[in-house]
Amino acid sequence: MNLVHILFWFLSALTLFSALMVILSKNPVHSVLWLILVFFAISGHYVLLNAQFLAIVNLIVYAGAIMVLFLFVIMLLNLNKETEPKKNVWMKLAGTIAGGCFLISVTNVIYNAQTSSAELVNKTTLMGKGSIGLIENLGKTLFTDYVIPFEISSVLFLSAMVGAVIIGKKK
Amino acid sequence: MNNLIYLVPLLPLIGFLINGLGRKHLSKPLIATIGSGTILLSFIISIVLFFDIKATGGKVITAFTFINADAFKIDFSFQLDNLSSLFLLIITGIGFLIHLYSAAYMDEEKPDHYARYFAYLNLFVFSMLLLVMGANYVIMYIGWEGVALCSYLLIGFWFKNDNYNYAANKAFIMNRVGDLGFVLAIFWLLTKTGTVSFNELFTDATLAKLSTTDITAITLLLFIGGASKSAQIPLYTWLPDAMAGPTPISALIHAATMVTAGIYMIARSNILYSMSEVTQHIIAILGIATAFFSATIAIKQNDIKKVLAYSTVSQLGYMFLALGVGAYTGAVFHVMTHAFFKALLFLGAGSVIYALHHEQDIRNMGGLKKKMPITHLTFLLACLAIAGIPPFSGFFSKDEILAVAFAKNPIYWVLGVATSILTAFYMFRLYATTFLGKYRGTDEQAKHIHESPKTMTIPLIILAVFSVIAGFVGVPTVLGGSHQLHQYLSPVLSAEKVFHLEHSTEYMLMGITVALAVIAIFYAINKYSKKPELNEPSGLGKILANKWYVDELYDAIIVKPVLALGSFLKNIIEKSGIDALVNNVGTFVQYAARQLRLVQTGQVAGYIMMMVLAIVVFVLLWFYDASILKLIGKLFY
Amino acid sequence: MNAIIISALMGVLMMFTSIITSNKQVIKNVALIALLFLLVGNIVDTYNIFSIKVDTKGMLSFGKFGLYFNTLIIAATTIFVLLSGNEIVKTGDYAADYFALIFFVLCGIAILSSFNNLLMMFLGVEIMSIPLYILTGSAKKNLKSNEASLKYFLMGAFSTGIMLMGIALMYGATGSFGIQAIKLVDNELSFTKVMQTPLLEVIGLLLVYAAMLFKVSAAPFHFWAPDVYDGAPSAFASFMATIVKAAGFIALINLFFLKAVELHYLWKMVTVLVIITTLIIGNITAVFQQSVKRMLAYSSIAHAGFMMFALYAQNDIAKEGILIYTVAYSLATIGLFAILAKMDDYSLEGYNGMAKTQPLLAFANAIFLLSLAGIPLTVGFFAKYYMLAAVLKFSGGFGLFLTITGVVFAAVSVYYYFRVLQAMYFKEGDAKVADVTVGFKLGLMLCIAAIIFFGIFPDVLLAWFYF
Amino acid sequence: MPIQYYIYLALALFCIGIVGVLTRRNAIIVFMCIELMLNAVNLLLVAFSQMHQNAVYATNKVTSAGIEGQLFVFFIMVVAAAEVSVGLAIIVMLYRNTRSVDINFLNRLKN
Amino acid sequence: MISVLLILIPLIAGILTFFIKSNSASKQWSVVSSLAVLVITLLGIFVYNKGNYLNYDVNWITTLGSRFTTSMDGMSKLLCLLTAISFPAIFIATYKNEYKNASQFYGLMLLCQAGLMGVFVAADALLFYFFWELALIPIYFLCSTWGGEKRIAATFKFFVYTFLGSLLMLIGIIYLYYKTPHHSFAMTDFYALQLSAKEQGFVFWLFFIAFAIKMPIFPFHTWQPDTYEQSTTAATIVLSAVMVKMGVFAIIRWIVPVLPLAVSHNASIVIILSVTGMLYASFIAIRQDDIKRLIAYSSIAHIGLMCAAIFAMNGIGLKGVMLQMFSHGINVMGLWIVAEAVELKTGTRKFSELGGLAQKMPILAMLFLVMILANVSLPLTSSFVGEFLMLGGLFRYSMYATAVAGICIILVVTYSLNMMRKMFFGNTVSITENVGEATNNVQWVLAVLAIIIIVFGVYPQPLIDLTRDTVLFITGK
Repeated sequence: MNLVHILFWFLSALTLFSALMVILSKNPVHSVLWLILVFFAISGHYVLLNAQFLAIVNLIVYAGAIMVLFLFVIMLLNLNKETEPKKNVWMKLAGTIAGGCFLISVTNVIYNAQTSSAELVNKTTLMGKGSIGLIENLGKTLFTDYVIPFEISSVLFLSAMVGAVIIGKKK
Repeated sequence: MNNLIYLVPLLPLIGFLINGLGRKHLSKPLIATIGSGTILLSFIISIVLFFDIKATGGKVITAFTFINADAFKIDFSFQLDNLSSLFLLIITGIGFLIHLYSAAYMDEEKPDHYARYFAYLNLFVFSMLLLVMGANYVIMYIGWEGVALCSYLLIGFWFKNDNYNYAANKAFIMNRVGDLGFVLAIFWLLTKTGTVSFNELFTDATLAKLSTTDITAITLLLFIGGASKSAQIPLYTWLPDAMAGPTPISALIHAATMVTAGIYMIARSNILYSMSEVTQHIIAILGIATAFFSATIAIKQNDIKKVLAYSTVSQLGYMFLALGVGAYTGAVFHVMTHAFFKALLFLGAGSVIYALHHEQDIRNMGGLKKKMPITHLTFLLACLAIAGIPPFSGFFSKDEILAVAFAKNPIYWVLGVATSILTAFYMFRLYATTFLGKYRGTDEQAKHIHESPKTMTIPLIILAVFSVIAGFVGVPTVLGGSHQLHQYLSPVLSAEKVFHLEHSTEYMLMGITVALAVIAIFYAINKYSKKPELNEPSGLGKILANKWYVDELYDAIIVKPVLALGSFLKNIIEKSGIDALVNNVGTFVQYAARQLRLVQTGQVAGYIMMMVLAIVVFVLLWFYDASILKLIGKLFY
Repeated sequence: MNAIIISALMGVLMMFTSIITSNKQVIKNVALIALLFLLVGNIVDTYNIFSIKVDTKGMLSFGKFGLYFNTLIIAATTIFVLLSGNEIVKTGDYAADYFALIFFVLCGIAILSSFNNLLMMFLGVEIMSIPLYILTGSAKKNLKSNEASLKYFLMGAFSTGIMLMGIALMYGATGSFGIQAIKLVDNELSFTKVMQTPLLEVIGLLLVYAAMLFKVSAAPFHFWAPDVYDGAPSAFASFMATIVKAAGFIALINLFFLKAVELHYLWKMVTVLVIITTLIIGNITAVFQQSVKRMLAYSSIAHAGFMMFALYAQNDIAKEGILIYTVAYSLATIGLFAILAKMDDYSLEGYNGMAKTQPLLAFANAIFLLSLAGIPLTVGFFAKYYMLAAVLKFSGGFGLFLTITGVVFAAVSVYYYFRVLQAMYFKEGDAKVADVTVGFKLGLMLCIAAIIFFGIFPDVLLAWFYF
Repeated sequence: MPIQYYIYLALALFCIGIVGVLTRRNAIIVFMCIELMLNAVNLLLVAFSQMHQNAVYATNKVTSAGIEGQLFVFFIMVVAAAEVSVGLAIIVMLYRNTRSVDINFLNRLKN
Repeated sequence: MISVLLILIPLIAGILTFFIKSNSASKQWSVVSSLAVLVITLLGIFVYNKGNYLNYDVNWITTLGSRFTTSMDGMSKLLCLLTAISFPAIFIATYKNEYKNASQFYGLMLLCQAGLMGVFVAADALLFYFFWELALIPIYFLCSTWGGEKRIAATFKFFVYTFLGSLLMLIGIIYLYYKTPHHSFAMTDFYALQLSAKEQGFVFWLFFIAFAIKMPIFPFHTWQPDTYEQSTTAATIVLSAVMVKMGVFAIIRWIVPVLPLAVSHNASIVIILSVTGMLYASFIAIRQDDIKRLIAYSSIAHIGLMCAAIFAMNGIGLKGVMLQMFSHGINVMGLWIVAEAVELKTGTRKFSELGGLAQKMPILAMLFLVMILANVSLPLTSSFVGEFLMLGGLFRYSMYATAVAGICIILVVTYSLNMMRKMFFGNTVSITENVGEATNNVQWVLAVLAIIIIVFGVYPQPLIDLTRDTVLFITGK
């Protein structure tokens, strides 16, 4: 077990634990903070996977921008208390079971994929090597092969912008 | 000559149309003239045709193709031969007399009803002529139903009275039972032989296509038709009820002509019937049973027309007995003589009823002998004729039947004689109660009693003459005659069975019959002329007076169950069954709609959970239940 | 490519219109002109008269089918704006922006009709969806509208997550986002073979399928639809229920009608299940609705069930069928919603006696309802006809069973459509309808004429996109 | 690393997100859980990207195989950002009207 | 060409009628148009009765392989004649009735006529389906707009029922369409199909259920009494005199020649159903107290026999069926007109509340009697010939079925005469005390119908000859 493995397991555990804490925390602010931790952990994974640029972007966009926005809204709406009333236990249980079912059924399929159909045998990720995660390569591809989606996503932003304005304005 | 044949049925039809359409505009005398005149013309033509046929033999003429559909080729054609021309004479002759009689009898009716009456009557004659002139079973069937219709219309002529309407319905419905048999027989014949025309059917080649079973079935089915029309057990109950119609109708339709249609039909099919022993036995047994059974009922009836009605049923039973034992000529002979004397009886009764202002209960009559001499005399002659007293016509025809019955099976004869005795008894009971003794009505009523007008009495006289002499066309060899009728009909009734009885036996049989009848007559006159039976009968008498409760029995075993079934189907099966099933589908959909609506809880978490679960189900279906899917798939592939 | 570019540009144009003028009628008219421009732009593209050529690196491919579909969608939108334009501008203070969003939606639809790559599909779906979240919530003071908006948004975002997971798994299996890379190897049914299919890909596809089923509101992913259509302003509800739904189908068809995707027997099984559930839920639940608007929402689910027939059939007839279904369904539903928006009372009782107070509107409603019910002489019949024909083309399998189920529920659908008809024509009442302009009436007549004309001479339509 | 580790990890994260969506009633938290799901996808995509890279890396060190996976992550982030802006706007709007962000109270529309 | 005119005239006239404001003008307009159709029908049958005059063929939906093909064979002619007679008869007989929104009423009636004519002349399955529905929609509106209290629910049941049936038929049509070599809907192509017994089996049921609902055959009949009872008589006449014949017609036209194997295979089931239905309906009819319901059940019984006779599959039965379609149409039309006249005069349809009408309306009574007699298939009415041939045909298939069917001959008399008795005979009651004779229009129409009944009862051969080509074709197959 080398460092990569140790880091992988550590980050995985951290991710899952933080994620669990996101949904278990009573206080929304805590949830946000736990979520930010998740993002950090995932960024760690990205670094392990040699996707450095994404790791940075993830931190900037998600942990930096998006989560701050969340925090901001929570503060704005004054929800930073443990105000959430008790949700029906049965609903919680049912929700957990449904999610669990999903997890089990899908992972079981994946498990099958590696055992009976041998689809995933010997498929490993390249750790810490390769250059596709570099900003240079990504940028080149983005502005050559992926220029169309890139341009088109501007429409998306436009509409989101318009929308946010329409919805967000007080009147 | 051929065109004359068309005229025979056509004239009554024209009369029907004129009277029917012009009923608002024609005067009564004109109506009567048209009504009777057309029949008279038909009668005259019938006479001409009769002699023509006698000279040249039978013929078939085709008016047009009635139905020509694949294997069904049915011509609208008439067959005029010895048998049918004889019937033509009876129908138009007696028909004319009854028209004449009706002119006076129905005088009280308003002109439009008067016209309606004559129109119906003409239509009846037309139908009856179709029936006997038809050259195939289908045309016969047309007439067959036509007479049933006219019978229905005329029984219910006074439609304000609901009982009459019931009787009319009953007559039609019971006739329909027979019609079903008839029509099935037609199909059977058509299916097996491809023809229903008499000439083609009654050839050896065609008959060879029929197996014994076929013949038995066909003859039995036809017999059902005959039995319903001619009021045989078990389909006779309509006839007594049919007396609801005006009395001339009873005379014409329910005594002289229509009810003999069954006999005519079987006589016409004699070749078929002779080929089936089974059917013949059944006919004979049912015939004699009817004869005896209805005679017993007649004993205790108090309605003058009811007595005659049961008497008619009884006499028809005789005729069927004759048919059953193969004495077709005898049957036709009796039809003929019966037509005269029974028409006479009814008309006489009508005369009485007319005189007594629609009083029909003999218990309220009596002593009419002096007030209505012509009616009385003619009625007496008719009674003697029906009782079988020589030399009146009834004697000859009845004797012939009894003789053949004896030859076939003495039991038939015994019952026949018993019936004959009963006949004599009840006829003279009727006679005595009506004409002899003292008048039992009020004096006021008595003053108004008078003999009927000429238009009524003349037919009575003519019929009386025929009742007396008609028998002489069939004087048997044993009495020195040559039985002209037999000779005349032999070309048509080729399947006639000839029995040879010892002359001594025949004499003996005649003697016994006549003697017993005479005793019965005297007993009856003696018993009833002085002290008529006015009280309600009891014991057996009550049962007889109530007609053995057959109507009640039918009501219980047929009418009520049918109605109950109808109600059951209507109220239970239709409403709570099929309709409810259909409606329940709707209700279920609505119920399901209300329940399914509740799934839409408005809770986002719930919705999402459903989505997640659906995905889980998809995944499971896909990956883990291939074998189950295979199974389901097999069902649809 | 024309449609994508022009619609995006027109969207921007609309945004600027609000700066120039605040007159709502002008805005509406500008939007109409822009739509016509877009329509023309797309048509010239269809016939290769003038088309902007951009190297899309295989991410988009413009086939006739997609272009025809765009034309129909844009035409339907034009009619929608024609009929409901006044309702749109009345919804809130941002008339021009609403139109801008509609154009962005059209842009998304244009992408969906031509994507060749899962990334483009994802973007298309999002470009289409995000404006819709906003439009749903555009009646800002209306709590129902707010609620609908949030529900739609949360569930939409969730389904996006599902779709992305699917795409990721597919990517893992194939190493590409191109849809040509999708391959399901085996057509035959056997347990071992099922297990040998590329499982990651299959499960990915299943997840994408589920997410797209959400967009077309097929059961059991339909739950958002009644609530959202009910809560959204009528005009936008009609837009979502018709045009957007059809776009969902176009995406599904693009995804699943590939020659390479010899879709699996089991896949059909899943589809049959979805179809039947959709038909049952859509039709049965609609039966008891008291609000016509909500009834129409359920009816739109039911129609999704019918349109799913095309997915089952996966043949050319199905493609044509989807087109004609889009026309039939959109025309009728847009019309119904347009009239509905003029009503005071959305409940069934509100329609009582409409035939007397507003004969033309009642007649139009009747024709729309008959068309939705699939009665001949209306184009709705041919829509249903095509769906049945598509499934029956390769008889066997569940085809017959499916079609019979379909028609049984079509008969059920008559039940709720005709309740409206009965209310309008056979019941006494005093239906209150806001004043309608001559233009509105003309628009309705245009719709009626189109429905009946295409219903009698569908050849005009069919010959056009017969391929 | 074997790819299935990443798959399991991503799925687990994804399912935690789902469970969160299903169990929480605060709209913002629900939304955050959705973001969690998206991040799971991102992680998975990057992992797959590296897996595809790995398949050719041994023979071609400068290959860009698998790069589309990472680019896709970009776009997901873009969309997520857009969604967040719209979503939060909606939540704020709702809060203004109802003084609550509890999705359990979103039941005016039902049946 | 004539076949197209038969559709176009009522169609155009009907559409135009909607725009006529005046009630009386719309009445006159529709009478004129329907008489024009009658004249053209007669011309088509007697004068221009050769193929080119009657047939028409033009491109319609090329892409689907459907053509606007119409043709008229004997059976079509017979039914077109029936349709052509019935509409003027209805219009004239009910001329005095004032309908609310008369122009709509007459417009819908004429549209309905167009649909009916179309059904009878269509020689293309899709076209047939179109007209099948075109006939249904107007009648739905007719029945729902004008009529009794519960009309909406009743006619709705009718509509959903028939609509479901026709959709099933549509599946069948599409299925057959794909079996034709060049994917067409042409009748001739359908006739040329050679399907396996299994395929024929389920296509048969798809078609049969549609037609069985329309006819209606037990147990699909429950819509009928309710609808007849609740709708206005004019609509009822269209329904029962002509529209139910669509089902019978369609079986002969679209099932029998296309799916011969299935027909012979399923004949016994269908015949058992039909005959059961006959008995069932007859028994229920005995217990009915409502004129309209009684006629409805009676009609079910008659139609049952027609259906059974078709499935006996022989020329005799088929000819009988075609004849009976015509004569039952005429006959039942007469019955309805009387029912309407009586209801109009007395305000009730319950015959237990009536009585003695024969005194008050003697002419109507006579004419009704003719109708009743035709209803019981008395010889020398045209129904007799039809029924005789049908029973004869059925007899060749099964004696027992015929015998059971024959029981209905008895039952039909029972309830028909009972109705006659209760309504017209007996003494007058308070309701009927002051009733006058029916209008002249009613009398004239009934008289004409009675003449038709009797003329074709005495001389049915022209009608039988008319059906020859159709039957020859079917039996030849």
